[in-house]
Amino acid sequence: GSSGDASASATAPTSSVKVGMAYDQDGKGDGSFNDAAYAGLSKAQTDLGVQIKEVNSGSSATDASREELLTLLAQDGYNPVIAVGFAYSTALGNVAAKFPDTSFAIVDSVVDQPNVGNLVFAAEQGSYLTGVIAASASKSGHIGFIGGMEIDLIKAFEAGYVQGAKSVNPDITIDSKYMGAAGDNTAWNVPDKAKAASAAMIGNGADVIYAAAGGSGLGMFQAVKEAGAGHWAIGVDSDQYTVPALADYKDFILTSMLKRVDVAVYDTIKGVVDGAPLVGIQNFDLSKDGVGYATSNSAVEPYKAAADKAAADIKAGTITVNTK
Amino acid sequence: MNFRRFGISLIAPLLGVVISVAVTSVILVAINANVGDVFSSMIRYGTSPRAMTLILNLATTYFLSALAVAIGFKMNLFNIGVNGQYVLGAVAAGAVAGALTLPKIPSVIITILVAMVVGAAWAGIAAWLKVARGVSEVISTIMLNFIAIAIISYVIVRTSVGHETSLNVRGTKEIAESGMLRGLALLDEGTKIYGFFFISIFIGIAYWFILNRTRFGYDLRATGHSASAARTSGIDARRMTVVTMLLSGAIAGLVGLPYLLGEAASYNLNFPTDWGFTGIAIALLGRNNPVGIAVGALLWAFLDVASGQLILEGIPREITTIMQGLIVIVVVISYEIVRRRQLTTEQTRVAKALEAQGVSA
Amino acid sequence: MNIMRQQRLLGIFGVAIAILSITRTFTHNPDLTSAVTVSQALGFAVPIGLAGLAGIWSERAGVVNIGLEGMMILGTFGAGWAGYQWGAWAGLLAGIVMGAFGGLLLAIASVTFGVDQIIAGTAVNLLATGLTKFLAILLFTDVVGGGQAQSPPIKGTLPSFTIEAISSPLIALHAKDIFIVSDVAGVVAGLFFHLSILTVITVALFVFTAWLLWKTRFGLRLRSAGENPWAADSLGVNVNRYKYMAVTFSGLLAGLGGAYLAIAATIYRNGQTAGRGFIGLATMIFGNWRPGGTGAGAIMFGYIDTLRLIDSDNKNVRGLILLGALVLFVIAAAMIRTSRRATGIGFLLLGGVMIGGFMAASNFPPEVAQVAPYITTLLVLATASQNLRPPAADGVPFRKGEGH
Amino acid sequence: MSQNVAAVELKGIWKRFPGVIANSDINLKVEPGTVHAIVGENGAGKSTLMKILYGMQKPDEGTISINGTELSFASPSDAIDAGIGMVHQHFMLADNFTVLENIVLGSEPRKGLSLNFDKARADISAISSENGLEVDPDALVADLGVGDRQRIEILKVLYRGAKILILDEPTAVLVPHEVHELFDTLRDLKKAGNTIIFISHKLDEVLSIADEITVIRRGTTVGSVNPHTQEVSAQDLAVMMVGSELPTPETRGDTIRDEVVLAVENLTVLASGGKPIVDNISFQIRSGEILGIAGVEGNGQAEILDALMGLENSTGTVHFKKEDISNMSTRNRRELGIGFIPEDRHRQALLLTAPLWENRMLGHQTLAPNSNGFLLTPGAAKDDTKRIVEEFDVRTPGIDVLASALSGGNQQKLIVGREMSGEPKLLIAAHPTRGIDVGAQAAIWDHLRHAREAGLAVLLISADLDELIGLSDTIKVLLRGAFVADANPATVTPEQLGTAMTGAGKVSA
Ligand SMILES: Nc1ncnc2c1ncn2[C@@H]1O[C@H](COP(=O)(O)OP(=O)(O)OP(=O)(O)O)[C@@H](O)[C@H]1O
Ligand SMILES: Nc1ncnc2c1ncn2[C@@H]1O[C@H](COP(=O)(O)OP(=O)(O)OP(=O)(O)O)[C@@H](O)[C@H]1O
Ligand SMILES: [Mg+2]
Ligand SMILES: [Mg+2]
Repeated sequence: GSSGDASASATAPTSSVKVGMAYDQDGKGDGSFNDAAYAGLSKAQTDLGVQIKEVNSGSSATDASREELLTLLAQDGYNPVIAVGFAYSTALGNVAAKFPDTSFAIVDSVVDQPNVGNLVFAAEQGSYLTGVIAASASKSGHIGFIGGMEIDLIKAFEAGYVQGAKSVNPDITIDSKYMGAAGDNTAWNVPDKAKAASAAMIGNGADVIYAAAGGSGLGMFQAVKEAGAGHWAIGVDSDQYTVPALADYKDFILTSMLKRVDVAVYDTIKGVVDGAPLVGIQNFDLSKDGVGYATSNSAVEPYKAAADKAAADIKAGTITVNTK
Repeated sequence: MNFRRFGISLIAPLLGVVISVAVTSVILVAINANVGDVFSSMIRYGTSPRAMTLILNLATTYFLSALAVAIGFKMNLFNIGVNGQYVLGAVAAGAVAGALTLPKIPSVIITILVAMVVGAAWAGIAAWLKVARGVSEVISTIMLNFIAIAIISYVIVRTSVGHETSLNVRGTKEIAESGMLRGLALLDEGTKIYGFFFISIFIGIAYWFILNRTRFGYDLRATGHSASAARTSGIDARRMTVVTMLLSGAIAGLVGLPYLLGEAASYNLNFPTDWGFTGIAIALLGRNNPVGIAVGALLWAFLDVASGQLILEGIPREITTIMQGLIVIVVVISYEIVRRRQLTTEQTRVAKALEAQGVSA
Repeated sequence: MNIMRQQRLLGIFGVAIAILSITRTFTHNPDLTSAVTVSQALGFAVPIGLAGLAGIWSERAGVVNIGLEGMMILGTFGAGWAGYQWGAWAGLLAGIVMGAFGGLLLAIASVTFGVDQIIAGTAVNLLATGLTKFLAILLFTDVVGGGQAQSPPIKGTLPSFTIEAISSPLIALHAKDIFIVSDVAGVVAGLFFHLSILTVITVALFVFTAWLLWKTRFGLRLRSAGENPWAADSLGVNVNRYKYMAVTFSGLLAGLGGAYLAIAATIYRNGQTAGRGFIGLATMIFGNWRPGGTGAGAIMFGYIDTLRLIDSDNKNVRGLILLGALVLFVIAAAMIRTSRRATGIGFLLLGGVMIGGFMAASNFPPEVAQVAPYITTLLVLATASQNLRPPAADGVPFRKGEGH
Repeated sequence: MSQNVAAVELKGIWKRFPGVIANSDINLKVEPGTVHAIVGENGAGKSTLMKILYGMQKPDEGTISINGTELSFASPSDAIDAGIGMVHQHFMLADNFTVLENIVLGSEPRKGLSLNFDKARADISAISSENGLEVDPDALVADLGVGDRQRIEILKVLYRGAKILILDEPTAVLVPHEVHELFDTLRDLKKAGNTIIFISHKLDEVLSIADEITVIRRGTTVGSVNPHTQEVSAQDLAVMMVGSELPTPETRGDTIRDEVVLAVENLTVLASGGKPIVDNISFQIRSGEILGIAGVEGNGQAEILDALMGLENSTGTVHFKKEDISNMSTRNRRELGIGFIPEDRHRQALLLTAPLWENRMLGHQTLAPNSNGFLLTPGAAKDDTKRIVEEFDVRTPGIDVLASALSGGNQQKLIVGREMSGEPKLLIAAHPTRGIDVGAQAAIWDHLRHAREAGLAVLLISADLDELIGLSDTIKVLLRGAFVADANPATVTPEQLGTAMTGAGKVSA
């Protein structure tokens, strides 16, 4: 219930809504995807005064253990319950059916239940913009892409990026490399390998690299920083220019592809607080500002025009971005 | 006599649990948690019908994995490759079951056979390397684990075996309901005890029977007691190595099935890939004895399941991983101490008994 | 004797360069012998090599160390924890201490309590995984830049240097595409290009280990614990003390390997070791429990990994296949000459199949390169197991006063 | 130093192991500059006593004085410092080390931080030429034979400057000329002022080298004799060792039948180096016949047995009752009715960590009463184990105890009982009564006799020549893998047989 504490600040909003948030595997602190989700949660906590509970599924989680985690949250009255990551899809489907009065949301997947908001992102659209920026910023006509695990989700980033870059410079050379095959869970945790791959791209002439590789992305930042001025890194998910853990590299982070998981999470919570939960497929695309690019580094200024034009074309439907 | 030995062999696991609970309590105090509350809520939750069902289901997986390891241990073969064997087994089983459109019983039997054959074949490589080329199975199975993971991603990502089963999830084609073995809702109306739970009880009994009641089992145990004496007695060590490794691999091939047929319906890339290591730990806890392994698997599964409740109370779930690690290390050390003590007490006891009979040993 | 060994080593090096050069020329792929490749391969080889060296220490004293992975994990964690607070060197130190702690644990279980060594090692792996994950949650969650699965960034890095005077002209020479000459130039340049101080330390540790274990009193006694502890005991050598020292130092080296990973990544992450401890163990067996062979095994792993990762236009894997086939042919020739005909012919056939694959396809999935080192290890073990000479009492429990 | 200070004096030594008293109130005095022999049955406690003197084990009670000073040893290093060196019953050598490394281990010379290999090499050469113990310091021990290994063991001791040398059964594995060489070395060492403690089961050897002999029985010293001043025979020593007149393993009457049970032709076993260990031998054993093979250990008898059991690769043919079994597996041979009592009971014949009734099954697990071929029949096996325990007088509180809990003799009785059950047609036995007490020995002999009367064919190997002569119908002498002579058990004496075994003399056929 609302706080009866006399000393509570009068201005702080309070709400009886309890938000349960379930991360996959080891949880937040990755400086990108999970942290973006947390940012939205945290904003809701301050802005809307909701109570929060965060859990993670741990390693070697199964659908059963994920389902149990969500069930426990729902049982304890958490509403909405937000599952971060496509690994939760089966589990969430089952739990949502058992708790029809609770609102659920899932990031990056689609679950066909009336009480589930499916928060999907047009990552290819955002990546298209970074592709435009990368091609515009590249002096050498050679850019790179570093992927984490080689799965469709990440391939969409690559596809948009390539398409965007080619729209600026059809002859551009684009190197791309994944850190691990599908199923190889180490792919997100090997910055040393990402660094080697990025350094090799730089060695071959690439001067802008975009990484969508979770924790491995760090290696790309390192390689770009070592290559020195004239080389740029493009971050992913969060605005990595402002991520404290990456402060050392911020001068080299031209921009980041924003996958506004924070917005989606916040909107989901706000929907419940306002009594109008989001349900169905919520496609967070450019038109909804669900994806985009970061402008916190002023170095991106010269390329904004091109990027914004591309964004407008995509919104207008004159450009369709491929996911493959 | 046997009760005595049985009693002594209980000391080690109890000690393991007690010490790990003690150390965990210290850690909990250090992080300002209420020790009593934590343990009582773990137990309260762990004894609720739904949690018990989950524990039984998870324990089924662990039990099979530990049996696969244990059968090798029984003759001093270290099958570290259960991981590779079960993931390959599960992918193959998932692919075949996904393609089948048969009634339940034949479908499930074929699925099980496929998993066993694939697991055994993968283990067979290590067996061949050992008997024909003298390569230690410890290192070859570790290498084979890495190779298995690569094969699986190749198969699922680059061949027609892989399908997009839900948005962003790739796996084998979803198994039709007729091919599943979802089980029975005995304890909790919402959650089913996996069908494989019952099958694995049967496998446990078969394991016990084969080991203790068949000549093959005797040969296997004798080789474990003393390879040189076994050889002199006419046991063909190479053949035993191959057969045991194949058996171990066949059981390993089943490890993924309780979950695959009970729940997942498709082997996708979120499928856990480290149950083999858990199996090693549990085989150690259970001393390669099926009842011991069952208890160990239940304990392990209890800790895993209860960790979900802990995290809801703000306690990092990894505290249970520490407990598991501690239990294993304390138990293996105390088993060793107990074993030595047992030997000397038995020798002394025999000497005393004979003295009392008035004869000299 | 030493001259013969030197000649043999030179011979092997010569053949290797020739094979590399042929492959490079044939596939038009300068990556195979470029300075970047070599330098990166060395970098990847360091943690694997340290794990392998750690294995040598422990197993030479008769203790099978399957807990290397856990000790490395402890090393990564120590480096992350101390590194973010006090810098990279402190991280290195903490990683070493944590790794040594893992080693000590193995020593206590296996030496003092006589627990089966493989079992004890497995227990160390389990405990290390649980402990680091838990501590990460406890110590990193609320620190800026950290998270429950990773440490905040490690402050500073360890120095690395490029000797321009040597590397630049050689790199230029490599670009000239001259048979053999360019390849030697690339390889040599790689040694002076982005050379991390830790690579230097690692090489020094290999040399130091070779000297210490084979040329000193300490080494003789340590190895005697792995060859015949009963004999050593009967001559007044305190076997268990040497086992303790060896296994603890083994943990220390594995910890160093882990620390290297974390410091190179400037961060600790759960799961960062990605099985390198096990791979180190494989290189040790590959290297016949000796530093030279182990180092070579580690470099092979590093080289293949590098080629896979720097492969922006997907031709390295194909190059690797040709390379592997040529190596097989050379080995097959040597085997057929030394009357191991059957295996030799088997290798010849395998090489032929690989050449066929090379001709038939222009592109290979990255999984091929991913499994290459593991398959190579299996092949080496399958053909050389009879010639490998593990310490005679490796894995055998020793208890003072009891016979064998 | 005064003449009457003993080099070694042990007083009131006690040592207990779980279930066994290895040493009880042992007193031993060794004069300086003498060769002092210690004899006693297997398991009498000789090795234990020496390990105590060498600091490898701590006595429960008792004192050790070296050259008149009472000392206590925490480890072999203390004993080494006190000038004691020991050559163990089993070689204590690291095969993968060089001779040099094995010798200097534990007392390595140094140059700076490194081991000084040059000095070590020089020192070893000096000592070895001084004592006539030629070895190549850089050879790998794995490549050397037993004679060389024995020399290395002695060099190890001398290298440490030991003045008191303990040699625990150094001759067990040596061939006669090597024994002579060893004894020459020992005499030289004695002349140089060293004191030597020498253990052997070969009483004639003992009489030829020792200045004084101490007998140990059941863990305690029962007396000392000086062969220079007293008239003692090997027989006298044996009586002191076992505490009674030796029982005679006489077999009476001729039970040999016509049926040939085992026919061996041109049997050859090659050592790993390609040299024959068993060299083209042929023989036959008939139903009801005991064929004894006499030979010094290491002349190929173990390999003959292993080849006959299919445990060792061999060429030649073996027929069992007309059936060619040359290529049959060990298991099939056993199933035909061949019983086997191997040499090393702990390593080859027992599952020490399994209960007695499971040991009853070992080697017979494919047959009744242990199994019906596929399933075990534990009930029947247990009953039969009880029968063996009773018939063979295995002293145990029950059949559920672990085999390791029994004494060596009782373990052996169980093994003999097991191998004689199921009416075997052929028994292949190595040292069937080694290390077991006199009463049990007689019982086993009785069993063998009865079985022989019932038609059992036996191939017998025994280091106990009285046993061999007493039981055998025919004796063949084996030397370097080949039969060199036949002996008639009715007329041959142990002395003659012993001489023939060393190749030094002929025996009447
Ligand atoms: N190192 C040891 N550790 C534990 N128990 C031992 C050891 N050595 C012997 N024993 C035990 O002592 C008993 C007698 O064994 P041992 O082999 O010494 O008998 P033995 O009469 O001396 O015969 P032999 O020397 O011919 O084998 C057995 O119970 C055996 O298990
Ligand atoms: N470490 C041990 N633990 C238990 N029992 C032991 C141990 N060592 C020796 N024994 C037992 O002590 C007794 C004396 O053994 P010891 O080896 O001293 O006999 P021995 O006289 O040297 O015999 P052998 O002639 O066979 O060498 C035997 O019963 C043996 O089994
Ligand atoms: Mg003995
Ligand atoms: Mg002895």
